[in-house]
Amino acid sequence: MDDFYRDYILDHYRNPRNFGHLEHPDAVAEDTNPLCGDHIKIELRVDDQGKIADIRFSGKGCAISQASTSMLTETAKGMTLEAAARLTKDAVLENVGIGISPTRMKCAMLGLRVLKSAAIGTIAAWPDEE
Amino acid sequence: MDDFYRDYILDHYRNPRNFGHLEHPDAVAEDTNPLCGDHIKIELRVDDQGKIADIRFSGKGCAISQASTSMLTETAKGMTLEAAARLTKDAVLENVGIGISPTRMKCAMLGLRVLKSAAIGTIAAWPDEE
Amino acid sequence: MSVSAALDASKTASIIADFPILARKTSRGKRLVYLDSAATSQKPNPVIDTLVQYYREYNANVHRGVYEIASRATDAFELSRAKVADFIGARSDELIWTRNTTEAINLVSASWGAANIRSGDAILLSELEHHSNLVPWQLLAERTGAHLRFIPVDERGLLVLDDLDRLLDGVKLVAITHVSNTLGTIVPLDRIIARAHAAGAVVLVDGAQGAPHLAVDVKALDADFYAMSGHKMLAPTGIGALYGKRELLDAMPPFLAGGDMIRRVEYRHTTFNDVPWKFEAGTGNIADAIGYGVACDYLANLDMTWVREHERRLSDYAFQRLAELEPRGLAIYGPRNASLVSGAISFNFADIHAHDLASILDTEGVCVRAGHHCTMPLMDKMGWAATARASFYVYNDERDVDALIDALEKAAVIFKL
Amino acid sequence: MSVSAALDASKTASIIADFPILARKTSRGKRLVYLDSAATSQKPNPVIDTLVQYYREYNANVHRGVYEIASRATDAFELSRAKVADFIGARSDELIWTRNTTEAINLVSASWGAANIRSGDAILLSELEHHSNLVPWQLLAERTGAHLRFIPVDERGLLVLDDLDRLLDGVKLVAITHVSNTLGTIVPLDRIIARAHAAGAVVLVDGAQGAPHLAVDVKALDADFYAMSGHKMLAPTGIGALYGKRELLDAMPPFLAGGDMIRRVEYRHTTFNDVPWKFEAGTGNIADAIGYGVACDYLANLDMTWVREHERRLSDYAFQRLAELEPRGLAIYGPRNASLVSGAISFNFADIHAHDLASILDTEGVCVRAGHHCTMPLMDKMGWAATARASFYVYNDERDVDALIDALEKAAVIFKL
Ligand SMILES: Cc1ncc(COP(=O)(O)O)c(C=O)c1O
Ligand SMILES: Cc1ncc(COP(=O)(O)O)c(C=O)c1O
Repeated sequence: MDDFYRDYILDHYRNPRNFGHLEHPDAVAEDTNPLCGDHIKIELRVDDQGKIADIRFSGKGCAISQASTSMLTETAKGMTLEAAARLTKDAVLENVGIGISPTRMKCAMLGLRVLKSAAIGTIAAWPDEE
Repeated sequence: MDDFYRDYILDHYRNPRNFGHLEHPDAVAEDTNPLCGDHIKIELRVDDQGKIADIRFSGKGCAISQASTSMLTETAKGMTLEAAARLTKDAVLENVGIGISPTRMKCAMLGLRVLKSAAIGTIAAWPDEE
Repeated sequence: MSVSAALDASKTASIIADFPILARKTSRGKRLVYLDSAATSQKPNPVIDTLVQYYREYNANVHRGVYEIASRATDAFELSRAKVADFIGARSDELIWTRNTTEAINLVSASWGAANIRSGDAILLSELEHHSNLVPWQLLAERTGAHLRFIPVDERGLLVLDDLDRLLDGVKLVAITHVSNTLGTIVPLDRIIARAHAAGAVVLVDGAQGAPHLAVDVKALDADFYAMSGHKMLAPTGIGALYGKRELLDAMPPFLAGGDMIRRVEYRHTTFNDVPWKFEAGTGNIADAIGYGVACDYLANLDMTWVREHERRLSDYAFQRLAELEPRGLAIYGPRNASLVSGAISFNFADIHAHDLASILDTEGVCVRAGHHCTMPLMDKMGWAATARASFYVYNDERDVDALIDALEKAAVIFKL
Repeated sequence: MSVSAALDASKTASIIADFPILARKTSRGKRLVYLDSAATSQKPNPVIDTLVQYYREYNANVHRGVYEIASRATDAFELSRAKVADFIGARSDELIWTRNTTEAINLVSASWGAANIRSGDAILLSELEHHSNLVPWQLLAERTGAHLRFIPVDERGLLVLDDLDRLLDGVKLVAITHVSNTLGTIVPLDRIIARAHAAGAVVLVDGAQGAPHLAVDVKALDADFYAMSGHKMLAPTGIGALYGKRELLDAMPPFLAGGDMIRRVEYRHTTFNDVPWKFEAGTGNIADAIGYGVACDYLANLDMTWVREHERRLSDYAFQRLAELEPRGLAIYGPRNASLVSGAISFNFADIHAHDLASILDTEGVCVRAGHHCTMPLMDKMGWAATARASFYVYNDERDVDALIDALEKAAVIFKL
């Protein structure tokens, strides 16, 4: 895990992209990681073609959950809701680019779970348990 | 324990003394051994001097509880209630005349507990735990 | 001796070698003849070793630790849940750790019962039930104003199902044992569950004596709840499990409250965790839960069809040998047919009280249970003050039955029968 | 080095030798530096050996067996109850086996609470409470219409008792921790219990972090209930205990129902057993209960005054060493005074999230907990998203504190602080 904290991860942690809120979001979801209490909220603006036109996230959490969510918002922008709903664990793992220990997997997947919940309009399963 | 089942024990078991009921008893008590479900009831007739003029016991149980209660009724007859209430574990152990294993101690003490309860008019402690 | 019997003897011998306690002698120098597995089973080396390994190598609290041994403990704890669930054909998200069968039944009566049972509702039990599957329902009935009904038992110890549909009328819950711990009677669950569901009732099965001895598939049975105790099926003491259909569990309020079963807590309000953790408050019995999975592995490896057949054969032999003593006053209770019973036989011997009998057998190293077997109402109904019970498991063999008979002969001498 | 410190080092070394897990290396070849005893403690050889001996020599169900191993198991089980009771100054007929602290508290809330708490009554807790001593009371309050009040905590993590008498007005029950698991704060129970009793309230103490670390005498404290977990005090997982004053226990309705807690059962009516068995339904956690007694022997032999002093000294050293990192952003929470805390220290390091910190420490073999420590409301009130917590026990020494500091230095490098 100590190799996990690379420069770009720390950068996303300390300077999260798309952090904050949208004025009138079309879709919102939030969730807490029951294991640590980390909380993430994601707000989406969806355009006429069903694409994610804008995205913001907020909440507190560890470098893993914050950086992976920050990167995920960049991945998601421009995607259709359907495509976002189909995102898997791998999308996050590719983003972070380095192994995550099983104990921290939920941290990495929290943002994705919230994004998918926002996309489908109900609570999504944990991406690492699908 | 196999030496326990001597002739006189088996005789008291199969031919219990003072077994049955009294017409208008002056004192009655009964109890169940929670460990095995054995149940014993004792009825007393008390004379003017506070002595146990007559005694009967009833119930079902193992050779140990039946024989020790049967012998105890013989011991108790003629005693004052105060004396009966003061009877200890040793009175029973002397009667049966042979070691009782700890697991069966409650069987041996059930009759005494009931007698003491009848004598004091409320539930007595287990004689082996006093 | 046929080849298959010989093969079987070698299989049994290798099983016996796995149970260190069976190699011990009593204080009188007798071989330990353990015939009380219905009370609790003995434990094989792999289960004992699992506990030692856990405490020596990776003892840590589960679910919230990020360090290595906490992660290993969490994985083993949850993997074990999956193993125990799989052993009865369930998914791991439908399996709740409890202390034992009793707590599992209390969980359902406190949670499902409080949410679903109303004044005037009926709860159907059988007359065979263990106190643990009776008293919780008495208390629930008292609290809610519901009433209890009982499927009657006949003098052979078999349930009388002729009136089942009438008994089921207006019933919200059927709580019934899989196997009678006193008489060994195997209950025809298929039929009862089908009729109960047709009548709109939910069915809880007390599997304390089912899971250890019979191949159980909760989905095929279509049981709504299935309760069991690890300690009766080679696992350590202190761990049991409740299976419940996911949709029922999801809808149920929590049972005990505290750490682990929560999602978010504020001073004045709490939201709860997902099933199964919603029902597991506080630090679980981690080591023993892990041991339970190993016990299920051990049984699955023996094959539950073999276990059942082994016990059927042993019961058959026991019925035969006990019958030899009938002329001298031995009375055998229950169905007396090895196909209808699962490895527990109740009996009495002439006028020897069951406790005296058990004490005498003990002097020969033979361990049997004597008393009411936590089924006082059944005993009262049958008119028995107490019975002696011999129960068998995977590590018993014909020698044990022979030892029982020899010890009974000795009791006959002592009591001058 | 003074003579007494040298003596102490040799005592600690001999303690460490009793804990086999502490001789292990992590997968990265690091020494295991276990600083998470507030979550669960490690187990010494005598406790592990007790389990093995039980399963290899005398495993049997207790209370009803007349044969030799059942008698040995029953004696050991009840002797252990006496030992655990004695460890906290109680009598054995006032000590109920539970799974853990959480179940002990739930027992009181379900039994005493249901019988005594009415709509409009107040229950007084503190803002320090663990979820296990909060959520059960929330649910009881919801069910009964009672309301909760809280003794406030100040920014140092100390309880503010100025308003205690006003807070106690109309209070039926005070449920309060002995020691905060998050901040280590030792609660001034003497004063609170005296005032609570003067106000007519019954007092339950959550002793999960008290019994392992402080000499406890429930009679001197005059606590009405005291709840504790074996696994936090060298005993196996899955066993805990509730002490209750005998007259309170006698008057309380049963908790879980089933075998063992009954006296006489009929199909439609049951009378219950004496205390403590009235509250113990079903087969208990026999092996682990016996192990709990051995754990108490071990601690009593070390002497709880020594344990407290050892931890005080270690905390003192830890506060000193942690302070060295303050200039680089380390924040220490809680009273920061070894006389006021019992072996648990919460902290954060600059902008490193506690989970990341724990992960990095783990790579150095240092085990600390990160998160809300099952005290979410306290965290919210203090404004901390999460903290890292190092907690000490009898087998820790200065080397462990040094290892913690070295690992924190490494985290500073990784996070470029
Ligand atoms: C103060 C306090 N109370 C209660 C508990 C709950 O203990 P357990 O999980 O053993 O029931 C804990 C342990 O986490 C604790 O620290
Ligand atoms: C049929 C049956 N139900 C329930 C129980 C209770 O099991 P436990 O004591 O493990 O909770 C038993 C065991 O004694 C049993 O045989």
